[in-house]
Amino acid sequence: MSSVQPTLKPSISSRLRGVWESDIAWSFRHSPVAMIAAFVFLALILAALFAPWIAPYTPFDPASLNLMDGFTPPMGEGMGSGSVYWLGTDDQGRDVFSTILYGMRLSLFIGLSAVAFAAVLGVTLGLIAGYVGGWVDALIMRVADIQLTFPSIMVALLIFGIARGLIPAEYRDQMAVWVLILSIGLSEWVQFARTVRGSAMVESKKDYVQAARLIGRKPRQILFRHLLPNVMGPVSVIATIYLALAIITEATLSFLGVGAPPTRPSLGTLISIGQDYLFSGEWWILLFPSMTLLALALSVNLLGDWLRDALNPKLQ
Amino acid sequence: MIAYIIRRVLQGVLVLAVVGFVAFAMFRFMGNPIENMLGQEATRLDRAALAERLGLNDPVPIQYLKFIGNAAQGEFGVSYRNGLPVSEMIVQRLPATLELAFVSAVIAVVFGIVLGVFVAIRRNGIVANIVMSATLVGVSLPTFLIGVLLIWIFAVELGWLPSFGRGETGTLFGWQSSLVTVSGLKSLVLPAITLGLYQMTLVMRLVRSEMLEVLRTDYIRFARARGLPDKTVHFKHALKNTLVPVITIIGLQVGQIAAFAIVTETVFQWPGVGLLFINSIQFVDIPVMAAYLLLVGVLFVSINLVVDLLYAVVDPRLRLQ
Amino acid sequence: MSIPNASSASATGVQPVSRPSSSHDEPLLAVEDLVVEIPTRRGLLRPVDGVSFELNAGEILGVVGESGAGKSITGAAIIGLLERPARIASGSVRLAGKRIDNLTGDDLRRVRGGEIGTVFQDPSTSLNPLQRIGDQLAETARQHLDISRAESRDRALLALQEVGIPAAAERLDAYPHEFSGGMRQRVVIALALIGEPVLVIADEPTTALDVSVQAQVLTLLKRLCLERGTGVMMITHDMGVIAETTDRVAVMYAGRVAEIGPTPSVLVNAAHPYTRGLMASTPNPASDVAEGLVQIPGAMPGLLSIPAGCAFHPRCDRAVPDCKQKRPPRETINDSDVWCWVASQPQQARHD
Amino acid sequence: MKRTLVAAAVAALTVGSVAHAETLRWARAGDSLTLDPHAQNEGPTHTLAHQMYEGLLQRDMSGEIIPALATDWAVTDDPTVWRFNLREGVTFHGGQELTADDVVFSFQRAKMPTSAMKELLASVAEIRKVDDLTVEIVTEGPNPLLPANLTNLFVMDEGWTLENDSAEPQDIANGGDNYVAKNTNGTGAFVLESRVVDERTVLTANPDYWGKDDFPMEITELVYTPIQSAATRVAALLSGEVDFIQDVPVQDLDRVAQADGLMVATAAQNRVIFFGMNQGADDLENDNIDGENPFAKLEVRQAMNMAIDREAIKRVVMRDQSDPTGVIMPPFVNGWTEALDATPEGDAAMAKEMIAAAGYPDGFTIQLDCPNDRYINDEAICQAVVGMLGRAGITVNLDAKPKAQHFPLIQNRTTDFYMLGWGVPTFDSEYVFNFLVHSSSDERGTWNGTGYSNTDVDEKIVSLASETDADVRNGTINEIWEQVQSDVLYLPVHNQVLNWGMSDGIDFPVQPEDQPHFKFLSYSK
Repeated sequence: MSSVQPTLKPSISSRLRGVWESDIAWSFRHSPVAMIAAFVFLALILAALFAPWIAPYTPFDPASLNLMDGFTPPMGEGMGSGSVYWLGTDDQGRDVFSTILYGMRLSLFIGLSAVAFAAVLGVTLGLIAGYVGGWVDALIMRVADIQLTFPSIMVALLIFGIARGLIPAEYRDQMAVWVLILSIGLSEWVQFARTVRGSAMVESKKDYVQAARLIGRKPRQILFRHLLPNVMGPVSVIATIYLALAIITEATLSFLGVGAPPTRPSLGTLISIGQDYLFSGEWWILLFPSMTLLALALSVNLLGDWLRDALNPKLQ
Repeated sequence: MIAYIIRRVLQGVLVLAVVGFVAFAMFRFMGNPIENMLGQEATRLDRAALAERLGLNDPVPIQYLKFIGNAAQGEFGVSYRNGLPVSEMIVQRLPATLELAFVSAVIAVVFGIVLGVFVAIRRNGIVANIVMSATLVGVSLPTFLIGVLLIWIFAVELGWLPSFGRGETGTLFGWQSSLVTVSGLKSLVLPAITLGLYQMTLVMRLVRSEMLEVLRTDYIRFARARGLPDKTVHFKHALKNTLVPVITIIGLQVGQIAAFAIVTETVFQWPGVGLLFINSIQFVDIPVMAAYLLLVGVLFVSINLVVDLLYAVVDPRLRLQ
Repeated sequence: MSIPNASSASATGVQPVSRPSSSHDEPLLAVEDLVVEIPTRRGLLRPVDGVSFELNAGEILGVVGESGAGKSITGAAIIGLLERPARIASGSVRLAGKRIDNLTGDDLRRVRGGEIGTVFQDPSTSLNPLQRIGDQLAETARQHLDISRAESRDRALLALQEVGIPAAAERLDAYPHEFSGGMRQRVVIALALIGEPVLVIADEPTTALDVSVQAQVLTLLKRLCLERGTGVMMITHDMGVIAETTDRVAVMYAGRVAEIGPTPSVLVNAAHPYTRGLMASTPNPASDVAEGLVQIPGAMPGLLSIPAGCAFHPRCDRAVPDCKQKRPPRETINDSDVWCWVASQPQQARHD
Repeated sequence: MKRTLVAAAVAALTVGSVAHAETLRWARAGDSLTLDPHAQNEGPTHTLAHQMYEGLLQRDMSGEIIPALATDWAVTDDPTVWRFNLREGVTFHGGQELTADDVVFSFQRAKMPTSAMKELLASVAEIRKVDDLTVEIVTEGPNPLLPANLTNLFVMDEGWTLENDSAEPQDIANGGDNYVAKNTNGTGAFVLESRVVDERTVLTANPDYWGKDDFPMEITELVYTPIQSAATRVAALLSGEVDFIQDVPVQDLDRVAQADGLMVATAAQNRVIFFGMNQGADDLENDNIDGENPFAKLEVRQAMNMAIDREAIKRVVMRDQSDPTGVIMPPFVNGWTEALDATPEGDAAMAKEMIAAAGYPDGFTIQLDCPNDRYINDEAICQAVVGMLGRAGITVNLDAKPKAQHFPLIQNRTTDFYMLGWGVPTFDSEYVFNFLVHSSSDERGTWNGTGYSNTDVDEKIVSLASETDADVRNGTINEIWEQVQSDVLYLPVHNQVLNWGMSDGIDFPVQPEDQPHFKFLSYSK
């Protein structure tokens, strides 16, 4: 786990960083899988980012929907409005293509924010645990153990249940997204903390950190200037893999009824809506969002795989 | 060692107490069981009376303490949903879940390790790359979708396997098991795959990366330099050295299996405790929810302990601590 | 650290049939023009480039050089332990006249451990941490000697006794982490020798050890090999080890052999300018005075930037124009083989 | 392809083996909560109980009241006394003879505090035995609707119940696990063979059933399995693992109907779906208008009623499986007229104008509380309505949640705008008025979350209970409805349609209360 960490010394890191980065670039250029995955991921990100400009309809505005257009097959004309829908419409007459774009935007936002939250929390706690040691370390790691034994879905269900009770009804629609971020993030920070702690423990024994301590650098400076750059490699690998996991977890939570609100469906909500129509012949409601989720998660996972191998000097 | 175990058990009890309290704090936000327990004709007075009798008007800490006090005596109350003793319901449902979890864990571990070793040894091989990518599909789709798709293909379209339930059960070591009948085994296939797929991928990828690490170590080079055959080097020396992290993950994943069993059991109508839990959430069946969470907590704590003890079995360096 | 005579006699007494017969004109190990290449994205690296040397039965050959000079890779190439994508591009390695550089499968495994034993640098990482050392020894013995499980256990005990592990019988069941560094390296040596090899490649066998036990381990290795007539290729960067242990020494620079010859003559009367520089920068083991140490200017080139001609010429104060263009030929000076354009000429001031 | 052949073979087999040794595998979403016939007042529990237990009367497959344990009944000269003559020669599954004592005992048990059925007997003052086969029920004041309240009141054997310490209904609030919650001894057409809660219940035909010549009684074994997930339930039917399912998702009806060997039976359900608006409050909790309540304005309510396009909901959300309505009662109910049922024409533009005219030219924002696990496509209906109201200028935030969280909002009057469904077990308007129209109080109006309170209407509602003249009573009912409609008390959407999916060759009409009585089932082909 800790061995993915690149053996770089800050003293020469600036010199090596250029080389190192070009190594990554080289490895990237020579991995067709990584290139395809990156292309797909980038395309999806851009599509999500520019959804309002790309999407022909505005699926999150209920007033703009024509219910009579519901269940229009791909390339079909809606019965109500006569509009043509490339990928068909769902049960509410929402354009599936537009909804996928907006839903993916939501899923990505939730996924990225959750991972960012988990990473910041995990890295900070991990650095502190590894650097300070002693009872602080013991406390943090014990909490991490407890957290780790609780499956993410359970954590999310618990947080969701509590948030539901605490948040005034009028904010719930918007809060659902933040609650999802919080609950997924909280269930994922441990892996970051453990990895970073391991590296921090090793690094903090090293001469340059001892030297920094001797010349009177503050612990915070040492933590963030010296230790942090050394753990960015493994952290970025974990982050990629957890991004995919976060998006899937969000989908599962939607299935369990605690996901994004139905009027603003995420990719996961769309899929759990779509699975109702698996037997009934409206395959497009399930197929297209599922394919999009698959493409998204697969490309992120493949990138994570590649990054893990590329960042591991021992495996080159 | 005994002192260590006792300390861990005490820590576990503390964890359970905290989890229990959080859960109880949450129950009140999950809805009101009264609506489900009384018919639509019930008057407001009936509702108030029942709430009072159930102790729902007590403050959360009081409800919690009552629960803990009873639980300590092995008394978990009766289900709000069907009036059956909770302990009886859980005992009746547990074999189904344990069996499902066990079979999927076996699938995950066996296939995960075998495939993991394979893709590590043939790191750049075409087959290994295909295996790596194909299994990624398994973790790129949510569990419920995989379950529904499996039902669609293997139950509805092909008609090979049952879509729900446990099939016939027979008695195995004193509990009702699906492992001893043909229809039971057939019923296990789809849910076990659904539940085990994700864990298998995880184990496989972990074994792979650990194997790659271990295969680069000096002692593996030294083993090769001593002329030991590849089979001995890979399986006796390398694989065993990957086991510590693998055991960790498998131990932690047991919790995930328990959680995902909720989803899988819902999709396949598998009559286990996960389905019971979902039913109790919908019904706000507080005694069952509380007992289930406690059970899951006990499970996690014991698994953690077992994992820690297993480390010592696998790795002599950890025995001293 | 006394070793029972009887046991050592019985250990060396058994000679497997497959043991190569070493005739007097055939050296035990003959490396001929060995080239190791590593294809990388920045071009083809040659960490070993045309290395030739010979090692006779019972002889201890030192291989010395700075890190990156290609010593360890040469050792790894001999036992076929190069890590991909490194590969032997050309040249040959012969053990008792038989080519071993192109072996695969069972043939290769028979050579590894059975004919060539290996001692790695760091005993703390060389041993499988999860296996009892008795099992590691017995497993290796069974691999190379046609013996039963019970016999292999006896062999393991014997091997441990030979390398001077106290209370060897009890320690068979110990795990590596229960040994100190020096003791571990003794176990590694026992492992290297248990297959009764004719040659041991010892890659920096003492570098990772405490100074206090370095000499003991070295003495042990030397004595055991002498007793059995096992040849040793001693890879090290420590001139002290060379001086104390080896019969002959090969000096490597940038993947090539610069000079090879009897240890005393190389130490005292080096012919190659690099060897001279190396000697001058090393404290004389005979005197405690660190005076007169001279650094060679510059640093050994990286594998990507090895200059044409003699690789040492940019740092050589005696370089002549030929040095920059042509690889120097082998030349015999005194008892040594030297690869240098100028070594045979009387030393003079650098001109140009 | 293969499956089709198998299905065909199965169908052929079904046809071949006529009426004997028929096993019917039956699945629905939930299990019965208890076997104690008086402990729960809930659909699936009653459905299972009806197979094994019987009341004095029952509803047949079309919803008509027919004799069961009572052969005939009538009000005596005293309008508060009903007399029931019991069927002769009826025995319980355990062999005990049915007597008037059993009936008296059962009714008293159903009136106990821990009984869930006691509200249905609230008007019953006394039940007494006249002779072994005659009982009389005395009501507090005349109660013309009494028989309708008795169809789900099951009769137990007194001796057996007392022997097994189950004199009182199972009391969940008090650790109540009793013998009769797990065992049965009824007079019904089926006998309990085995039961694993939430998993599998097996019943076999009762060979001594009194009505075995009166009903088809073609099923010999009935296997009941709850399957919660709708997709899995449909899959089980499609793959031939079950023969009969309730709660077929509307989108899968076509697939089931077109599948070889399967068919769908449909009937209007006794349940109406509607929206309630809190028009009584001075100000709403979750709106953007301060100091006043837009729902209090009749024009707003009228506009909203007009904004809902019921036809579109029927066509798309309900796949034609609904019956749009303009009144909050199903057509079976006494008091229903076609005029009341007429739906307003959906017209978003007009609605928008009316809302502007009511003082909200920019519309307003409100929150809609909606259950997501209670009614057919409840959340989807709410979503559709959000869009429709949006076009009329009302921005609606949808908060969909499980029923356990939704219904307390209505009970506690903490919702501004909510969805509710209502069934009328008595098939009479009074039941609707009592719960949904009368001012909210401890006794009445328990489900009236609108804050609507009209003293005149309240008085009329109370008068219905004791009015014995049917014409006068019906006149009052009509007056109340007129008032409710002109006040736009609720926004009715539709009556639900029930769908049962089953193997071909089963002749089994859909029962409007979703209560299959399997003794009526026959194999037609």
